[in-house]
Parts: sequence; structure tokens; C-alpha cells
Amino acid sequence: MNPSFSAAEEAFRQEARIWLIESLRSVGYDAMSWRERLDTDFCMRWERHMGASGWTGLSWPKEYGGRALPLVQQVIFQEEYARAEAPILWNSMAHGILAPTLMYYGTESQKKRFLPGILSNEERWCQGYSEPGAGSDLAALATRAERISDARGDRYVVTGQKVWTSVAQFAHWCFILVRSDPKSSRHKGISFLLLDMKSRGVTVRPLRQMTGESEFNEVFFDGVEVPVENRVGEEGQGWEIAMTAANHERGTFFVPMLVSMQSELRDLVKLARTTPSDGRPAIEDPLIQDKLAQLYMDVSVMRLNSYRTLETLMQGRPPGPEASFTKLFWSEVRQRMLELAMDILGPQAMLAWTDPQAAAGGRWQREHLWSRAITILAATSEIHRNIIAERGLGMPR
Amino acid sequence: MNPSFSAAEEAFRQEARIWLIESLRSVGYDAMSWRERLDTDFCMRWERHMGASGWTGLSWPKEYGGRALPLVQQVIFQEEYARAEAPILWNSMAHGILAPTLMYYGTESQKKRFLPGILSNEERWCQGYSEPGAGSDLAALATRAERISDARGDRYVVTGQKVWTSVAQFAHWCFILVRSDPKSSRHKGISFLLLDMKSRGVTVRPLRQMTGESEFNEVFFDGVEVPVENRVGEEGQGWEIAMTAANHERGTFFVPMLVSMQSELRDLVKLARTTPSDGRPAIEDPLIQDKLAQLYMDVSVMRLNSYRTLETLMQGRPPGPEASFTKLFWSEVRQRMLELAMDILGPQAMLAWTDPQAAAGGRWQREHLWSRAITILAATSEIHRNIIAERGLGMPR
Amino acid sequence: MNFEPTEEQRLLRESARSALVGLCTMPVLRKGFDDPAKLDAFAQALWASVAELGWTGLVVPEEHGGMGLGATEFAILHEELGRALFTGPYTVTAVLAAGLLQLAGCPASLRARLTDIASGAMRLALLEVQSGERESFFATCGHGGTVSLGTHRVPDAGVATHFLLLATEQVTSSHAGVGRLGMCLVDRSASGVTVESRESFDPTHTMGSVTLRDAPLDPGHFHVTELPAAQIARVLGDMRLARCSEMLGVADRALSETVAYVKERKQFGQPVGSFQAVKHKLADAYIALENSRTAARYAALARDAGAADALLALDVAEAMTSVMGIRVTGDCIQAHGGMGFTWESDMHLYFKRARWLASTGRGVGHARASIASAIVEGRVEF
Amino acid sequence: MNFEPTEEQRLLRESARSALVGLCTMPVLRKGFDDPAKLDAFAQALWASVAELGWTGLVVPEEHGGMGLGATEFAILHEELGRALFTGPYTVTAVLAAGLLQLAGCPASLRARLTDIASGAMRLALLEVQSGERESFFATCGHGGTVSLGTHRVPDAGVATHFLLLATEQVTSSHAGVGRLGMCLVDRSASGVTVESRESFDPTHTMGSVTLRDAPLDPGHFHVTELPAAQIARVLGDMRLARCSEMLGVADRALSETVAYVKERKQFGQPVGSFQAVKHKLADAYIALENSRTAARYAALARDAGAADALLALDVAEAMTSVMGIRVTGDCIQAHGGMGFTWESDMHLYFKRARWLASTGRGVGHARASIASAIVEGRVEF
Repeated sequence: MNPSFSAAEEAFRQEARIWLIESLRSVGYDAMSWRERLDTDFCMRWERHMGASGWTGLSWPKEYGGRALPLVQQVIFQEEYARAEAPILWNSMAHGILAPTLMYYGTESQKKRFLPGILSNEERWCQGYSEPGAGSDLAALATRAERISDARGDRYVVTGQKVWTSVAQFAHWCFILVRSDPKSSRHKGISFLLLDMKSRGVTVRPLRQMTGESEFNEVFFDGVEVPVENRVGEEGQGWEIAMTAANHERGTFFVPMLVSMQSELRDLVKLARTTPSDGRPAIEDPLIQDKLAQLYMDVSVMRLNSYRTLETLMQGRPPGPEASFTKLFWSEVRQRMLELAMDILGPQAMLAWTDPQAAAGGRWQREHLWSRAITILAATSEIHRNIIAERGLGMPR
Repeated sequence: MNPSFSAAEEAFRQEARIWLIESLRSVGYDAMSWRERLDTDFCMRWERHMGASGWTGLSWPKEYGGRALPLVQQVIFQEEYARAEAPILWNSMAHGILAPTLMYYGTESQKKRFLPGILSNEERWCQGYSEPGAGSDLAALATRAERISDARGDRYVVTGQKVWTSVAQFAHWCFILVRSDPKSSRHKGISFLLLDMKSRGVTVRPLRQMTGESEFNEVFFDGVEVPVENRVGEEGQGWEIAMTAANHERGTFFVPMLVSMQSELRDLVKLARTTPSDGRPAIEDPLIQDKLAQLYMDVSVMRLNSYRTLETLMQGRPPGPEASFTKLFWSEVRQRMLELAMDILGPQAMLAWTDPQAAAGGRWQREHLWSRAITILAATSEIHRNIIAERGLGMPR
Repeated sequence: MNFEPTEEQRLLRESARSALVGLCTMPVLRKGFDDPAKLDAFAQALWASVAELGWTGLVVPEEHGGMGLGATEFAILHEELGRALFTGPYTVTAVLAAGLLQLAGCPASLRARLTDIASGAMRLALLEVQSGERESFFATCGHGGTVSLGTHRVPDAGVATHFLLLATEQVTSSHAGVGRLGMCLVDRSASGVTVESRESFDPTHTMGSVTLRDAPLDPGHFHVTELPAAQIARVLGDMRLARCSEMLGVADRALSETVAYVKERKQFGQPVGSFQAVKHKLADAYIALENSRTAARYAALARDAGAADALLALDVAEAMTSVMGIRVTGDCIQAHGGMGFTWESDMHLYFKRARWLASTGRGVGHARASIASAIVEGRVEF
Repeated sequence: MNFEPTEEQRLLRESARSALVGLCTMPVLRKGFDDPAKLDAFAQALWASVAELGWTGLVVPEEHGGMGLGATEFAILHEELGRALFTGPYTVTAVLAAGLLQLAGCPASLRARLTDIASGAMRLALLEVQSGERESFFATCGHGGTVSLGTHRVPDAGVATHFLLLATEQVTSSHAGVGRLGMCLVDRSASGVTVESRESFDPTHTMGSVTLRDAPLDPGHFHVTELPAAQIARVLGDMRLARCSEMLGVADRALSETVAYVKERKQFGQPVGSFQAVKHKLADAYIALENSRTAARYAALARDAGAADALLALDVAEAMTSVMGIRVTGDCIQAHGGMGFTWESDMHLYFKRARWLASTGRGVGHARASIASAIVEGRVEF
């Protein structure tokens, strides 16, 4: 189900597709297994290659080295990227959240210092928001930043702990929310800092998740010094900045996930064709068919929804609760889809994804386990339902 | 799925079954249509016949004219009653809630005055609890009872409104919760009165529900006098009495509903066999079959649950949240079952239940509409889930 | 990229909404609930008003006095009709019949009646001829004469000036095969036509039992032809699409009234709408509604663009909106608490219309099975 | 009327629970997660302990050194094994094999091994022979000699002293027909037996790839027979019932730990467990769990009483507990928030065991289809 695009848009799609196919072929992507494609070093190399080839910063103004493409073309690129099943982008937090924040709230020298490194992906960033005591309730954050001015300069001294920090072990920098006013509570007195991960007092401890991997980390700050010029916005403006940043990508952030889910469903149908159940292919079971039909409906409508949202954005109309809506629906449908994959696998599901003999390279088991996190990370489904009720329907808090 | 019973219990079952079959035959029940069986006059006549034949008060002590049967036999009778698809019992509030309350909290003269009328079903009762502003939140009730003592005696003057009062239009008496202390709020200052529906100042206005029928009423009290001797328990003890009463029937109250649902499912399977869908009987559709399988599972386990509960009660162990559990699960499964009935009926569902040509006498359409009420009446599903979480799992209020 | 309505479409929606607020009000509808004749009379008066607004000719070509608009427009209008619980055989007349008379091979004498549809002079109720009577019906449609049909239950029969008798069948069995279509019009007042009033599950529509015994066909008002199956499916699909859009309107109105109610209604000292269970139930309703809206809009766009996946998109829209409409209106009853199941509340009217709409077609099971077949047979693109 | 356990059964439960708290602890289990050999060694030590408690002989007749108990008892014990995430081939050995060796027609030499099962000397892992290899396997079971089988994935293969090779098929097709059963035991250390360690989805069980190439059968340790299909189904059903009960224990423990967690964990200044969304999710989990408990207990009662509906009751129990276990343990992860999907939390262990249990059998689809057939064919009582 595809809405129509203009000839110029289709031409851009063609250009992007060709670049992706050729670049991926040149790094031997076709021959790589599903698991080799997850390799961090490889992904980060690829990411730098994208930066060097001018395929980053599509949305950025030209003055910062971007391509200033219209929203539709940004989306088209993301669709093609996902359709090519191209590598995971580890520096996406920098592109999606930090860069627009710097462009809006940053000083000239901050822009000059940090935007080029993001554009080229030579500097990777992690996001320091969540804390052990501040998950769904982010405003409860407790990491302190004490301001000190002396002969050595004007700086913050950061002490506390962040958690669920992905990519922290590979990151050069961290954008972090801290409580700069010790007497403040909730949304007030929070500041937004740019913290060098090589600073003294930073400890990164990988956090193993239920897949057995360690993508997240606990990050400890023990008196880490951050020069005042690395504060974005005013002191105490951190909450506002974080909330604005969360809206920046509203329109296009989810496009690649939705396209990937289409490919995932396509592969699930293949799995159902090739996996026997009671001596027949699982796809011959009318109940499996009905579940696949439901998923097809959900996945199609999700993709169409993203075009609807895009139109709203392009018309400059105020966005509704689309970000929550999309994240919630996507995560719950995907969880259901991967449960079906496990059901189809039947006894084959008893093998760990890491076993070399696991069906389809273990992809289904791993994604199934991963999918338990997606209804929790980036705000739980419960929080998103609250937001939809309050912002979408105007119900009382 | 039937657990086993002792020989004595089976003999009692046989006795009850024979009495029911013969009595129902003697009133021409077999020949009556589904809708004739709903006729109020008929049902109330039958109810008096039961009283006169000694088949009421099975649980009552002998001193009050009851049969003092063990719990198992009470349940067996209720099962047989439901299996015979015998008439609706309009005076069930009196038997289920009021009679045990009077036996526990009532004075000797109250017992003498009121219990015989209940036993014989010559006096019918309605329950005056809910108010327009006090539905789920019963403790918000506002109907006032002002106490007056003068030459004409010691009495309460009741002013206010009740709602969702079933059988009020046929009731001789009403047991009612009133706020006897005007300065009180919430659970305090509530009293439990027995109010003669023939009193001056009582107005009953039928409330039409979405089925088109009027089983419920609004009842208005405009300075209705209730002698103080018709107060049950102490002044201000009303809330405690009402809460205790709600627990009286915990174990057996739902048995007939569960058995009826078994018959309903049996008839739904028949409907699926006889209703064509795309030129074949609906039951040949694997998706319909799967839904019937789910309902069979739910209905079976619900019945077995009631035996589990019964055993708990018989062992004198403290009950858990079974009443909420049963009501919630029953109402939601039944709603789902009747939705399936509508799906199976297909275009036939477009006829109102009241139309003489409606399939199965309109039963499925009517029950479907009715089933929307059962997740709301007697506390909404939301309230019951709260209760289960708080009492069953000990979660914080 | 054209999910958002054009300026003209937005205007159509706005004018429809404001017109219907005056034309089709709950108090007037309610007066007809216990008296079908009254409801039919109201539907008839309403018809004259909407004809004046040009809606009866919405998809009728301009040369026949219509507006010549497409699926996107009738979909928008049906959303508004659903919101208002519009009564009368609008969809059968102004979408299905207007589409059938424009099909290739339709004789000029029959096609000329498009003018009567556009003007509002003709109101059509539908009799779908079932398999047992189909062969003799095709024969009749070939040569005219008289027609006899066993009793059919026909919504809005009491309002119709004519009955549209319709039969279709697959001639070659492949997916892109050929279909046969037979149709004719029978005057409501012709000899041999009996209409008996029935009670409708949806009290905002009347229902009749219609029997035809040797009812005469007017010359030129019958027609049998073979066409690409896809063309027939498209016209029949238009009616399904209209129903989907109507369902959206019904659910949208029920939900917005419910949200307003739960903001006001207090229990335990706070608005019922501040309880998380109520919030989440209505958030889920909102998600289901918006998803259905997307699916139905895309189905209309795909239909107007002649897209290859137009029928699949319609199956998706039908399967989603049917389930959504029944669920959302049911949840609205629940969120209203006791008030929700009273006759006095409008919630049951939305709930009943939703079920009525879901029951008119081949049913959600058919749509889901059709999507499943497309997947199994590899006819979907991912 | 006997849902509640008897005094003896209650004692069995209590002693099992308190024994397992000491015997099978999370820290010890966790040490084996990245080293199958360590986990197998632990399972072996655990086996010795439970043999001492007499559990290996739970359903073995007293004359063979067992306790001679029934389904209700092994169901109770399996609930406790589930709670503790017990590791090792207990169900295959102490329920399935112990049942098979008691079937009519089992040769005395084979039946004598019941003593080794009861004593704990024998630990059996299961190889179910699939259709392609079945005919030659039946022949082998008839005359002994050597057996060859393609690679099978076998849970707990590394702990087993012997492999139980099993094949069954329907001989007459009616519901109350005759079945053929072939089985034999192969020594783990026999020639031609290869076991290769695999990684298991459930890290609390090891998994092996087992291949047999001309592996010798001991004389008297093979057997092929025809029996009423219901008898075969009953013994195979015992394993299914044991899995259901184990699932109950897993879900019960996950839920109670989750309830404890949400009472403590605070967000927005209050315990997470005071939010209605969390309450309702866990209330639904409780309902699902208690319903499954009822279904599984009844299945055990019906099995012990030889009730006519025992197999139907088992289908109900299996279909309910499988879905429940996966859902409840998944909801427990959700209610834990971020902590729930860490390796450090035990929630994923319950979740993985639940999926593992659901994947061992023929699957929930089979059970549901079997219930549906019973309804369609009129074999259920209402």
C-alpha cells in the first residue's frame, strides 16, 4: 500500500536506492549473515562512510553542511535505507535529538564545535537521561551538577548515575540532563550539558539484557567536570530543551522502523511457508493465516499513518499525539508479530538465538526477546496511553 | 466437566430435578416460548408456587422455616434450577441479601415480621442502594433520612432518589441505604432501613434500557416516613451491614448464572450449526470453531472455579476476591459469547429482538444488548479489577 | 501524498456537518423509533433536503445533473452521515445504483434514470438475489416481463420509490476473471409488490419484508451483462467503502461524546476521565479509530487512483472499521457506566448502528479471509 | 468435590517447596548459564537429592521401590518444580518413562528398570521418532539389535544416563481406536551415540544434539505393542499435564515476585503498584493464572478418576496454561519496567521457561483444534 509521489521524488528515491545498493555491495554486505551485520565495528565504519559520502544531515540547513532536503525526501531516504536492510545507525541520538537541539538552543561556538563531528559521524554521542530512580518519571532525576567558579574556570561538577544508556561504551560525548539547582525538584532546576566521556570520573558498566547482549550501560559520574560553555541553553532550561528535542523527529523518526517491520512481516510469511506444523506448512493453518492477515493490516496502516503524519507536518499544523501513537502501536504490534514467529517455530524455538543451528540465524528468537524491551524503553506503553488520552483526547491529568 | 458428588448428594439432585420437571410441566412451561417465559406475572406466580412448595429458604435455619441444607445441596439445587432453564427469580434480592442480613442484624420482631413473607415470596423486595451521583462510588450516597420524634412516634423521614432499582414497580418493600447523619460523609452516618413501597411520597419511574424494556427504575422519596423499628442494626451501621450482606452469597450466588451460560453456549453451538455463512454452516469456519473452543474453555473453567470456591467456603477458610473474580470473568466472557452470536447471525442480526420473525425468538439480539449492562451493574469491571488487585494480590490502594 | 482532504473536500465536510446538525437531529429521529411510518416519513423529508444540497447526485456525472465526484468525496460525506445517524437508503441509491448505471453496457434507457437519482426523485432499496433464485433472475433480466422473488428483508424498504434487484456471479474462476451481473428496477407501487414492516435492530433505520409475485419490469429497466470481475467488484466495493466511512463517523461521534461525558461525570471526588483505566480504554479506542480512518481514506484514494491494490485496501478498511466500530461504541457504553445502557442515552444508537453496518455486508470474516488468501497466494507487496 | 489438596498432598507441596528453596537456587542455576557442563553437573547433583526425597519414584509402584502416587501428586510436585525453575529430565524420567513401563504388555525385563527410575540411578532424555524413521524403528523395537536415528535436539541430553526412544501411531483411525507404540532404551555411553551440546532458549535447561548410528539395544530393553489409543494417549498426556502444572508454578512465582516489586518500586512519588494500569494488568494475570490452576487441577482429578472427559480436560488445561504462562510472564517483565529485561532480573528466566514449556509439546494450536473437534463432533457435554 503506497501513496503516490511526484516524479522528482521518485527520481530522488532512485538516486538513494542506487547509492545504497552500490555502497553496500562495495562493503560486501550481501554476503554477510544477519549476525555479522549486527557487528558494532562494521556498523560504525559504515556510519562514517555515510558521513563522508554526503548521505547524512539530509534535513540540516546548508550552513551547517546539510542538504536541506524537503521532509518528503528525508522520508524517502529513510524508507530506502530500511528497505535495503542497511546497518543500524549507532549515532542516531546525535542526529535525531542533539543536532536539532544545538541548532535551536546552541551558541555559535557550540554549533561550530559539535555539528561537524555529528555530520561526519566521527564523534558518537550517547543520551544521559534515565536514572535508576527516574525511568518513566524522568523529572525525578537526581544526578547533581554543582557549579564552581575558581582560578581553573567556571564549570559544573557532575555526580550521579545514569542507566539504559545505549552506545555509552562507544561514545565520545554524552548529552546529559542534570539537576543544577540542588534545592529544586521536578521539572525545575534541570540543565542540559555536553559531557566528554573521556573526562576523569566517568565509569561505564555494561548492563546485560535478557537477550544475553549488552547494548545498554550504567554510567557513573564521580565529580566529572564540565566547562560552563558546554551547557546548552540557560541554567534551569534543561527540561524545556529535552521536551522540545523529543518532538523534533516526531514525523520521520519511526519511518525506518515501520519499513523494517514490513520486511520482517514478509520474512515471517516465508517462515510460515517453510516451517512444518503437524506435517503441513504452518501457513496452511487458517488460524495462522488469520493472524498474518491481522499483522498485514496493522503493518500497512502503520505505514500509511506515517504518511498522514507527514502531511500534517508539511502543512505546518500542530502535531497531535502521533509520536506516542506510533511508538505504542508499533511496539505492541511488533511484540505480537514476534510471538507469532515463536509459535510458528514451535519446537525449533527451544534453541537459543546464539546457537549456530538456530533457524534463520537465530533472528526470530533474538528479536522476540528484544521485543519485550520496546514496550518499556522510550517510555512505557502505560505512559504513552496516558499521553494519548491527555493530549489526543484532552482527558484530565 | 463435572466433579463427583456423594450418593446422598446425587439423590438430592434427583429429587430436585424431578420436582422441577413436574412443576414446570404442570404450568405448561415446555410449550412456552422464550419470550413468554420472561413474562413478569408468570414468573412471580411461579415464585410463590416455589415458596408454597417448600423449595425456598434452602439455606435458612429451621427456626425461620428454612431447610438448613448443606452448602453443596444448595448449589445442586441452583444447578438443577438453571439446567431446567426455570423462570427468573424476581425476589432474589430478598433471598440473597436481605434475609441473611435480617437473620444476623435484625431484631426478633423484624425477623418475625419479614422473613415469612420472603420465604413464601408473597412479599417482594427491591434494593435501594445506587443513586445518580453514587454508582461505582456508593459511599457518595445523598438520600437523607431525618429522624423525628414527636407525638406520632419515632421515625425517619426519607428524601432523595435511587436509581437502577430493579423490580421496584412490583416490590412491596425496599431495603434502602440512607444518610441518617446529615453532617457525615462517605462511609459514616449511613443507615439501613426497611421502607414500605406503599408509603406516601414514593414515586417509581421506569427507566427504559437499550433493549427497549424497562426492568430498572428511578425511585423518588419525597418525605417518606419509616418507623424507627424498621431500621436494621444501629444508626450509622448501614455501611457495615451492606458490605457484610454483599459477602453472604459469595459462594453460590453465581452458580445458576454459570450453569445458564453452559446452556447458552450449547445453544450457540446449535446456532452455528444451523446458520449459513457463505453457503456453509457457520460452524465449518475454523475461526468460528476456535472461538467456540475458547468459550468452551472459559465456561468450563468458570463452573469448576465455582466448585473450588465452594470447597474453600466449606472448609471455613477466608474467602479471597472470588466474588469479584467470578462476576468480572462471567460478565466479560458472556459479552464475548453474545458478540459471537451476533457475528454468526450475520445479516439476520439486523432484525430487532422484538420482531416476531427474529431468529430464535430474538433471544440472541436481546441478550447481546443486555450483556452490555452486565459489565456495569453490580460494580463495573474496572471496580472489580481494582478489588482483585487490592484484595487478591494485596496491591496498594 | 494526499491523505489530507483538498480544500473542496474540506468544504464538503464542513457544509455536510453543519447541514446535518439541522436536518437530522436526535429528537426527531427518536420520535420515529416506535413508529416506522413516522421514521419513513422523516427519511423522505430528509431526502428532499439532501437532494437540494446535491448529495443525491454526488457521483452522478454532470451530464445527468450530478456533481461527478469520486470515492474520496462520498467517503467524506458518509463519515458525516454516520455522525448524524442519517436515515434512509442513501448508500444504495446514491453510491451503489449510481455506480451500476454507469457501468459499461448499461442500456441508455436505464442509464437515463441517473437523472432521477441526482434529482432525488428516485429512492432505491436493495434486494440481493440469492443463489437459489439467481439463474431465473438472470433470464428475466435478459428479456424483461415479470419477476418473482421470495421474501427478502430490506432495510429502508418503506422509504423507497423503487427496488433495485441485483445478482452477480463469477463466470471464470480466476482472480482476474469475468463476472455476470443482472439488475433491474421495480416500482414500489407496481402490482405484485408487497412490503411488510419489520422491526429493525438499528432503530434509526426501518426494515421491511419485501415479496415480489409476478411484478412487472418496466421496459428498458433491466439488464444482464458480462464484465471484468474487477469492474463489478469495484462498484460493489463502493458500497462497502461507503459503509466503512459511515462507521468511522458513528464511532467518532460516540467517542467524542464519551470523552466529553467522562470529563464531567465525577465519582470518588474526581472526574471519571481521570482514572487510568478509563483513559487507557479511550486511548485504545482513539488508536483503533484513527487506524481505521487511515485505512478507509487510503481505500478511497486507491479506488479513485485505480490502484492495483484498491480491493485489498478495501478489505483492510472493512475488516478494521467493522471490528473498530463495534468495539469503540461498546467501550463508549462502558465508559458511560449505568447511563450508557439507558434508552435515553444516545450511546446505544451508535452501538446499534455500528452492528447494523457490520451486518449489512459479507462480514468481517470474509474480508479477513480475503486478505489471508492474498498473503498465501503471494498477491501482496511488502 | 476434591479440588483442595488432601492433607498428604498439602504436605507434599510444603515439603517440596521448602526442599527446593535449598536445593535449586537462582545463584547456583545462574552459574551454569554460560557453561552447559556446569549446569549438567548441577542437574546431576540435584537429581541425587530429589531421588533421596523419593520424588523420582513418585508414580512408580511400591513393589518397584516407588511411592505409587497419581496425577494429582505429580501435578503438585511439578508446580513446585516450576516455581524453582528445576533443571533436569525429571518429567521425561519420572512421569513419562515411569508411565510407559507400567503399560500393559511391557516386558518384565524393561519393567524392572522402574526400580532404577525410583532409585534415581536412571535419568532419561526423550527422542521422539518422527514419521520418516518410524517404520524402521518399529521393526527394530520388535527384534532388537542396533538402532540408527538422524540428529534430534534433546533437552537435558547432557544429564541423561539413557535415552528413551519413543514412537507412537494411530492404527485404526476412529477416536476410540487402537494405537501402536514402540520404545527402547539406549545407554548414553553405548557405541554409536553422539551428543553435541547446543545452546538452549531456556538457560535453565541444557540442550543436546543426539545422533545414533548403529547403537546397540540391550536385550529386553525394547518393545513394540498395540494398545487402545486411549491408554497411549493417557501416558503421553501425563507428560503434558506435568508441563501444565510446571507452567503454573513458573507463572505463580513470576507474578508473586512482580507484585512484591511493584509495591516497593516508586515513580511519580507513589508505588508503581498503585497505578490502575498496573493493577489491572496484574489483576488480569491473576485471573488467567487462577483459571489455569483450576483447569490443570481438574485435568489431574479427571485423570486419576479415569473420567470420560479426562483427555478433553487435558486439552483445556494445556491450551489455557500455555497461553497464560507466556502472557503472565511477559506482563511481569512489563510491570518491572526497565529492570524487567535485564539479565540480572529473574523475570526473563520465567519468561523463557514458559516459552520452553509451551514449545515442548504439540503446541496450543493442537489442543485448541482438538477441543474444537470435540465440539463440532458433538463429543462435549454442556
